Amino acid sequence: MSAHRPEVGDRFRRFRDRLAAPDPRRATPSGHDAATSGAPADATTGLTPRNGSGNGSGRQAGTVEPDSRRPRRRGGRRGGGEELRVPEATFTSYYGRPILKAPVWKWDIAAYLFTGGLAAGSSLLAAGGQLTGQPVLRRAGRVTALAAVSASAVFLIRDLGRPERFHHMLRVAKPTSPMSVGTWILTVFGPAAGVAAVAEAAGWLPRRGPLGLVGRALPPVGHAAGLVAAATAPALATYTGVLLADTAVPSWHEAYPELPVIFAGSALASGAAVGLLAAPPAQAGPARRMAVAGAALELFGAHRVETRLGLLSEPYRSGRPGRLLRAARLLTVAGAAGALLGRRSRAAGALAGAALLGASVATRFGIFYGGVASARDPRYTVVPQRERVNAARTGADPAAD
Amino acid sequence: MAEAHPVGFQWVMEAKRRGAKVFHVDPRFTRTSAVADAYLPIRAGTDIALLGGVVRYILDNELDFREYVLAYTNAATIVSERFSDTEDGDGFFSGFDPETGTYVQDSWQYEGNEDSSGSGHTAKERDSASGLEHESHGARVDGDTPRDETLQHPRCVYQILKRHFSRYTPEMVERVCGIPQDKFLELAQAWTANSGRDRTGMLIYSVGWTQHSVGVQYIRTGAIIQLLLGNMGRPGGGVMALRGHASIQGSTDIPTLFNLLPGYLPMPHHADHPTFDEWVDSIRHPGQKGFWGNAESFAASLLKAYWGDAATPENDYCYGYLPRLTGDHGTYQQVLNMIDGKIKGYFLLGQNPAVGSAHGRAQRLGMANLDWLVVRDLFMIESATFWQNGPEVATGEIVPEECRTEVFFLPAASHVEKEGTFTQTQRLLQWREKAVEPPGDARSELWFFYHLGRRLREKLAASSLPRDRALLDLTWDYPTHGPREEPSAESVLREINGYDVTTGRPLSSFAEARADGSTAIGCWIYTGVYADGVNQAARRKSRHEQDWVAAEWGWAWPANRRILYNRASADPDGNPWSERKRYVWWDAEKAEWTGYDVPDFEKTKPPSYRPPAGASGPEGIAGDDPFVMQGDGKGWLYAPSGVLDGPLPTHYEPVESPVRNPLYRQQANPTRKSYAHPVNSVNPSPPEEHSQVFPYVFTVSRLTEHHTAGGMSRTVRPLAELQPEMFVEVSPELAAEAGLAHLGWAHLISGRAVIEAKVLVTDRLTPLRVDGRVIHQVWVPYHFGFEGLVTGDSANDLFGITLDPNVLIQESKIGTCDVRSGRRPTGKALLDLVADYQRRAGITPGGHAPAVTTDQDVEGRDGS
Amino acid sequence: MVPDPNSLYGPLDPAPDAGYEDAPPRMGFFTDTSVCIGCKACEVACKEWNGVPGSGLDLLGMSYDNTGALTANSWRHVAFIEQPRPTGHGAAAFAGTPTGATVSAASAALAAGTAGPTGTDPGLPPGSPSAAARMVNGTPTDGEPASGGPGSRVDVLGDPVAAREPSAHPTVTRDSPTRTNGGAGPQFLGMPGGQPPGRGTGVEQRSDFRWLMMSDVCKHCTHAACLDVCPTGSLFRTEFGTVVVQEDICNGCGYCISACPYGVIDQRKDDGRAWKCTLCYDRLGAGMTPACAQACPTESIQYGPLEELRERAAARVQTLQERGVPEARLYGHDPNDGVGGDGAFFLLLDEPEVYGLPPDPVVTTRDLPAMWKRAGLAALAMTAATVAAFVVGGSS
Amino acid sequence: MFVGSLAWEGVSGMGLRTFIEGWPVYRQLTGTDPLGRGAAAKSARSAGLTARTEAAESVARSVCPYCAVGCGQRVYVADGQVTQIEGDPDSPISRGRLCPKGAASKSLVTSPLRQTTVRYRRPYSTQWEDLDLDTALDMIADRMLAAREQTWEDADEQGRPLNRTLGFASLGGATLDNEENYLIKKLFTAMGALQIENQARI
Repeated sequence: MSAHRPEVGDRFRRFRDRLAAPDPRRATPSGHDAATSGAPADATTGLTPRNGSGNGSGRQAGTVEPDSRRPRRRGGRRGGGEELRVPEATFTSYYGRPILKAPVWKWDIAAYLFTGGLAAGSSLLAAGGQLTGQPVLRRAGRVTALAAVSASAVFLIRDLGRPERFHHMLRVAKPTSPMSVGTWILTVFGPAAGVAAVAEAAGWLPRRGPLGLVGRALPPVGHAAGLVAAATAPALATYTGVLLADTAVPSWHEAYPELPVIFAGSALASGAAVGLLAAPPAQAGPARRMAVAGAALELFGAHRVETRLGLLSEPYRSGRPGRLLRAARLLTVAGAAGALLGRRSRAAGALAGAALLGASVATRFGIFYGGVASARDPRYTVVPQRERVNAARTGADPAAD
Repeated sequence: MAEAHPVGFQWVMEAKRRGAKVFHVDPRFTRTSAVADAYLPIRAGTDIALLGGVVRYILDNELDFREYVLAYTNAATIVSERFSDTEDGDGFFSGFDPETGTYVQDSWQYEGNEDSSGSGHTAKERDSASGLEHESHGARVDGDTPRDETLQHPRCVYQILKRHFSRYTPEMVERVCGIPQDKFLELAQAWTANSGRDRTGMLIYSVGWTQHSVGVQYIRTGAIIQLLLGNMGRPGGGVMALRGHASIQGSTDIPTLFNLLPGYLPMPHHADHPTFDEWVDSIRHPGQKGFWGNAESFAASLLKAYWGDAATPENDYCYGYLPRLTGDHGTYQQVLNMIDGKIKGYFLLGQNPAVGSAHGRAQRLGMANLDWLVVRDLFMIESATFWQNGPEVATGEIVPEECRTEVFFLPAASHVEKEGTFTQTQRLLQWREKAVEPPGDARSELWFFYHLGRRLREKLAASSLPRDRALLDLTWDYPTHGPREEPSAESVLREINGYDVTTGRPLSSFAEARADGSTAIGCWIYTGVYADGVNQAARRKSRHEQDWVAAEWGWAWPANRRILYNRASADPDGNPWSERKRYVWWDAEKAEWTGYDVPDFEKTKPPSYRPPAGASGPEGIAGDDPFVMQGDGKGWLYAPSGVLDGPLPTHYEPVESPVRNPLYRQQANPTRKSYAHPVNSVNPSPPEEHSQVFPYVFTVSRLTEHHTAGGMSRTVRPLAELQPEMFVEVSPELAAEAGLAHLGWAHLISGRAVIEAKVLVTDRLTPLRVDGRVIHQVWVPYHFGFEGLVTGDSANDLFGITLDPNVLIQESKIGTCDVRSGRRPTGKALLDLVADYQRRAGITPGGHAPAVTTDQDVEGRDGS
Repeated sequence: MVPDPNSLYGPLDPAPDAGYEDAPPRMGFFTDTSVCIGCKACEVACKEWNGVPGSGLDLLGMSYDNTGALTANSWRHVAFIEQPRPTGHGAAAFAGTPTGATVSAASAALAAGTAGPTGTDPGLPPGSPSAAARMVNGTPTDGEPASGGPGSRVDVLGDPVAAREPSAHPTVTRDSPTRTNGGAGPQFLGMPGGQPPGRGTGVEQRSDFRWLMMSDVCKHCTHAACLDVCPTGSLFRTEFGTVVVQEDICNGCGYCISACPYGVIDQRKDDGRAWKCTLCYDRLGAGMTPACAQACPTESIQYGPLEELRERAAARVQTLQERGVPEARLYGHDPNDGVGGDGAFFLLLDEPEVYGLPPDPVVTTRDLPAMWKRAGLAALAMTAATVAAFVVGGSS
Repeated sequence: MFVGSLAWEGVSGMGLRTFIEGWPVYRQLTGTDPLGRGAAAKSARSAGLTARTEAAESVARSVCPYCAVGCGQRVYVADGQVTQIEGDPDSPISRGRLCPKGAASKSLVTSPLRQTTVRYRRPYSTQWEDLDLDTALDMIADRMLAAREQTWEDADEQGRPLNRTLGFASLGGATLDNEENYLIKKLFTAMGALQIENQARI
């Protein structure tokens, strides 16, 4: 990206911080809007706060849409009336209608984010187990990977408007389309994970006869397939970050540096969780370390998107996404702690694993719905862009103040 | 115009692009206002006051195009000393007969012509809507009327005009119309500054001007301005009616109207026209100048076209077959007669009066009291289902099981399923080719009426009754084609055009019409449309391949002339007024008129021609008299006859108005046509009591997205979804006063009905300050009814029936009402609500407002 | 063939970039809202030609807009904005009439809550009333001093700087806090407050008014995110430089919908596929004008080679500004903007967001290389973490 | 899977080589469109797309049926069906443009709500029934003659001819052709029917 591109989020955060300083709790409901409506101009030009309609509209906005009214007025669409932590910025739009079309993806895409990550994480776990000779981890990883990648396929196809045309995904290979890239990753990963998992069935096959031959051939084939799956797994886990970020959805797009990190961490943690659940404490050492690493990445990334993006962090902190991400944080911390502290207890390990899986689910859904919320409210589209335009018009770089 | 005629409006935008200034005067801020340079909100029904203000502005500042006015209008003509003006009569001209509520026009005549009034007593003419025949046919005017070319004579038209409009000051415009003075002055300045030798201005109107009890006079006022400014007969000038239906002009030229025969020949009146000669003489006024002198040829040729071989000079071309008027047989009289059980059958041909006509309840009640009703339409419209789904069924006024009317619904062919000509708003005939066969039982009207006529004739074939001769002798032998035996529209067009009876050769000009029975012409003004046996209306030479007049696209009556009276585009000597506005001029070298258009003048009559004494007909028109249909060849600033409610326009309040006429003690048009019928009523207006029961003014008009009564738009999904619900537009101020909420419900109550609508509270409407009072106006679209994809109450239900005296068109652009929040009651409660309002307003069934109000209380009013 | 260095961002001729050798000139729309009369012929003509299904029969109360937005079932959308603001030329519409406070803001706020079942997803969800109310003021702009610079066309209120002569009528002073929103506060429920009409002090009177109309359409971006993210190649660039959904390919994955920075493309519920303006690709191939542009009575929608349209548009803006319409500005014309310029661009009379357009859209794929880089780093970290997890601790 | 993905393009059964060459990924790799944005992604349907007006069997020059501006229309027909109605660019009146109503003309004439059969409502009935067109015509003719007979007026009290019936009336004509109005007026006048009106009075 070009160096001179203004950092919308940063600028807004600083602006907000400065704004919040004298009156962090927004004492008067009628004041906050006026302050915000004038503020962009202050921030960009240093002029005195605008008078006239600016103040007027501020008052009006305050009267028109007090926060307490929001839930009723907007129905349940925005996920409840939790108080916003960022004062509403004055912005304009066409009858307040969203400028963007919110993602039409349903919950199954959020679920896929989880299962895809789980598949990736668990196939890494399996490969680790495979290479370090820990069959419990290997088997659990491989089976989970197949189950997760199968579920992923179901979720992905289910979500299509025309499910019977799912194979059209294979018409093209477009590096510009994370979904196309993902398709091809899944095309490699899926069969590999499948073969690797099937190879686990070798032990159940009769020793003799044609099936015996298969049984003998399976382990090496599974070995190779497991490595192929593991090799593509990191891509599978992280491309979904790009999948969300490569959209016009404001809170997804601006979070593009973090999303792959969060998703990588979340995938690692969920894969590790499988190990924690499947393996006795004695064999779960790698899983514990994976869990901690994953949790660290996830927590770091999630913290960044919740704080770095200024206005665009807001959807991640409010409403349902906020609750989900807070739950994810708690579960992640609990899971990581459990993994570290519960070295001796199978139950503790399993609990930690469950917590991490739950955390991963919550993270994915939180990120998913946070983005959706940002697309539904024109404020998140207009305000950052308007700031950018105003900055360009005045020639000032507000980020440099 | 942008609302109702968007494609025509492209030319306004084109003009604007080239720097023209667009003014828009409307009670509400419309799509037109949005792109106009100036918007003037006006109180509905006060246009004459506004235009009168412009006339006064022109005259006071001597901004008229004097050379044009002197030469081409009757400004210099001296009017009888018996004439007295509204200035002296408190709203009345001389000659009013309170008994009949009409004028005797003798005193309005030019000096020396007092006894040759075209109409004399006008009561009869009002009933038969025939007053205007004298305007279009020209009043009897002697060859030499006294004139004062200095315009100083106190009784010359110019001075009368000046006196008449002297009280239409900017202050008065503001008082009456609610238009601020500076805005008015801006309009007047722009209009006058853009007229003259080098520039012309155009005036465009539509039913916003016609649907009033003073509608004709609205247009008269516009015409006076355009004549004063020299904007008539010149390119970029004129008074243009934007008509609302594909061939409404055609259905006026070839009239499906009770008072006319094709080519504006009057339907004979039983008392005035017992014989052919009397009928013809009433049109041509023997001895009179102008082109109506040839009326006998047109009349004889029409009868010849109707009755062919049976029509001979000896039997006056079967003149005796024509039915005779005895009075008012107009559509509203018909409806009242239906309610009274006097009419048995009714045809509706692509028309939906249950929604589209004033007083919808009367329309539906009338139809419910017929023996039979034939509806021919594309869709199942409200007028076909009133007995089943109409609002009166809900109120119990119509009970299907008790409703006698036998209803035939016959599907009609659409415009692409038949061929024929439409005449559009500029008199241009355009032939439509047939694209596909109509579906199922759908048939064209041509098919229906041809075969109906055939069948009627078959059924009567053995009749020996004299009354059946007219039908049996009728020429009714049009060739048909195809398995459905569709009559040939071209053969009908050929008959309309006219032909030489002996050779069958199509005529090429109405100048070829003869009164000796050798020519048959279905509509003389259309002669030439089939010249040389070629369907001229089918011409489609691309605009890219011809000049801007585009004379080879379609065919305009008369004689493919695109601008009427275009002789006026040249000065009296025959030279263009200016190079910029050159259009038709005298080519001295070739000794003929030439130009871009077909000259509206005898081609070789030089500008210097002066008629010999006693000349009549076209011969009597001088070489510098451009208005060749007029008896004096002049444009009439002052109409000595022809207009029943006055020789000059006068502001009268609408019949239903919340305010007292600020100009005269006479409140409303004293000559308006009222019907004292129990179903009809008029809300009280000052000086009557109780006018405050209906404190608000409502006006109706079209939306771009819908067409008239909605039969062709509420049934069409891509249109229905663009305006899916009935609504009422109110100003914020009225919303506050009446407690209305945006997108909430309101109901509007008049003395006739109550309708409900969703509310749009919008800044586009404004209250007006009128004579010191604040007047609120609301606007409703009239497109909605109870059938179709989208439905709603019909705005026209609110109106009563009061007509303009000249043309019997109803006042349906303005009425008074009350506006209340919430939905209307239903069932009997609805009737109770209306009854309650009637009681409070003192409305008695069949009662109507007094015609004359000069003897009423005049308190709080000046100008008397 | 190596992709153009500006393949993802910056000025680009998109057709050659998409593999068309000898591509015809890039075709597009210039929509001049200053001559739009809001007749909606474009909406209907589009539906007739393209067989677009109905989009709901709901009165939205958004002035005369009952379409609400561009959706899969409305490929043209005419926006209507009522504003108690000066027109920049001509007289104040309601000067001298006994008006009270304006209601445009309150009505807009109420209309924001209307639902419009369009048969599409996400279609037309309800909006934010406060943002709707602000629409009538125009957008607060950068507040640059009126003294100079190219950005000084509008003052801090977004009003034209070229103030009209004070009217003889009691119009309202420019900085009156109640001028443009006067009664909007208490009148939120559509019950305009304020004083009885005609008895106001003058300050509450509304006099200025303008009614903006704009026919919106797919922008056919130079850098079309919808196209680039489409995983099936259903969305493709035509030889005319336009962006078209191939209905035989689309499988309804919905990615394009999230990617479009203008909120244009949308999904049909009963059909599952994504639909939008094709710029009448079939007609273009036959040398015909797109249906909307052909129908447009006032030449508000102009169709032609983009280069030519841009010149025409620049001239039009100049003309308007000379004629006292300083608020006229172009939108989407600049090849250096965030999407490399639009194939369908506009002349607007207010800030873009007033019309429901994003003020400064940037194609998401501009950052795609950086995104892939971050994903790669994250993947590496993931691999490293796994390796470490198994290697560092050894087998415990 | 690739085969499946290409099946919709209508190339199945044409051999593997054709499949591969028709596969957009192959075209991406070998052609001028490596990013799969345009040429490579174009489907067979898109490649074969033409304006349906091109395929029309006939084009009728017509006029818009709504208001009186008289905008030129071209009516495109294929298989006996109207496939498109749009403005006629040759028209000096409309220059090819149409308003929303005119632009909806195809929907008007092809509307599923259009009535295409005769419907009949008996006196006192609560419903419609079907009726043969020919029968309807005959019934109407009978009723006209009966009404005319019942209400015929030969002359006024003074013996002046009237030659008329006020027993039935007609409303409509402004949306009809001149030729139709001519026949309506001619027939009704010959029957002595005076009460013929249309929208021009309204």
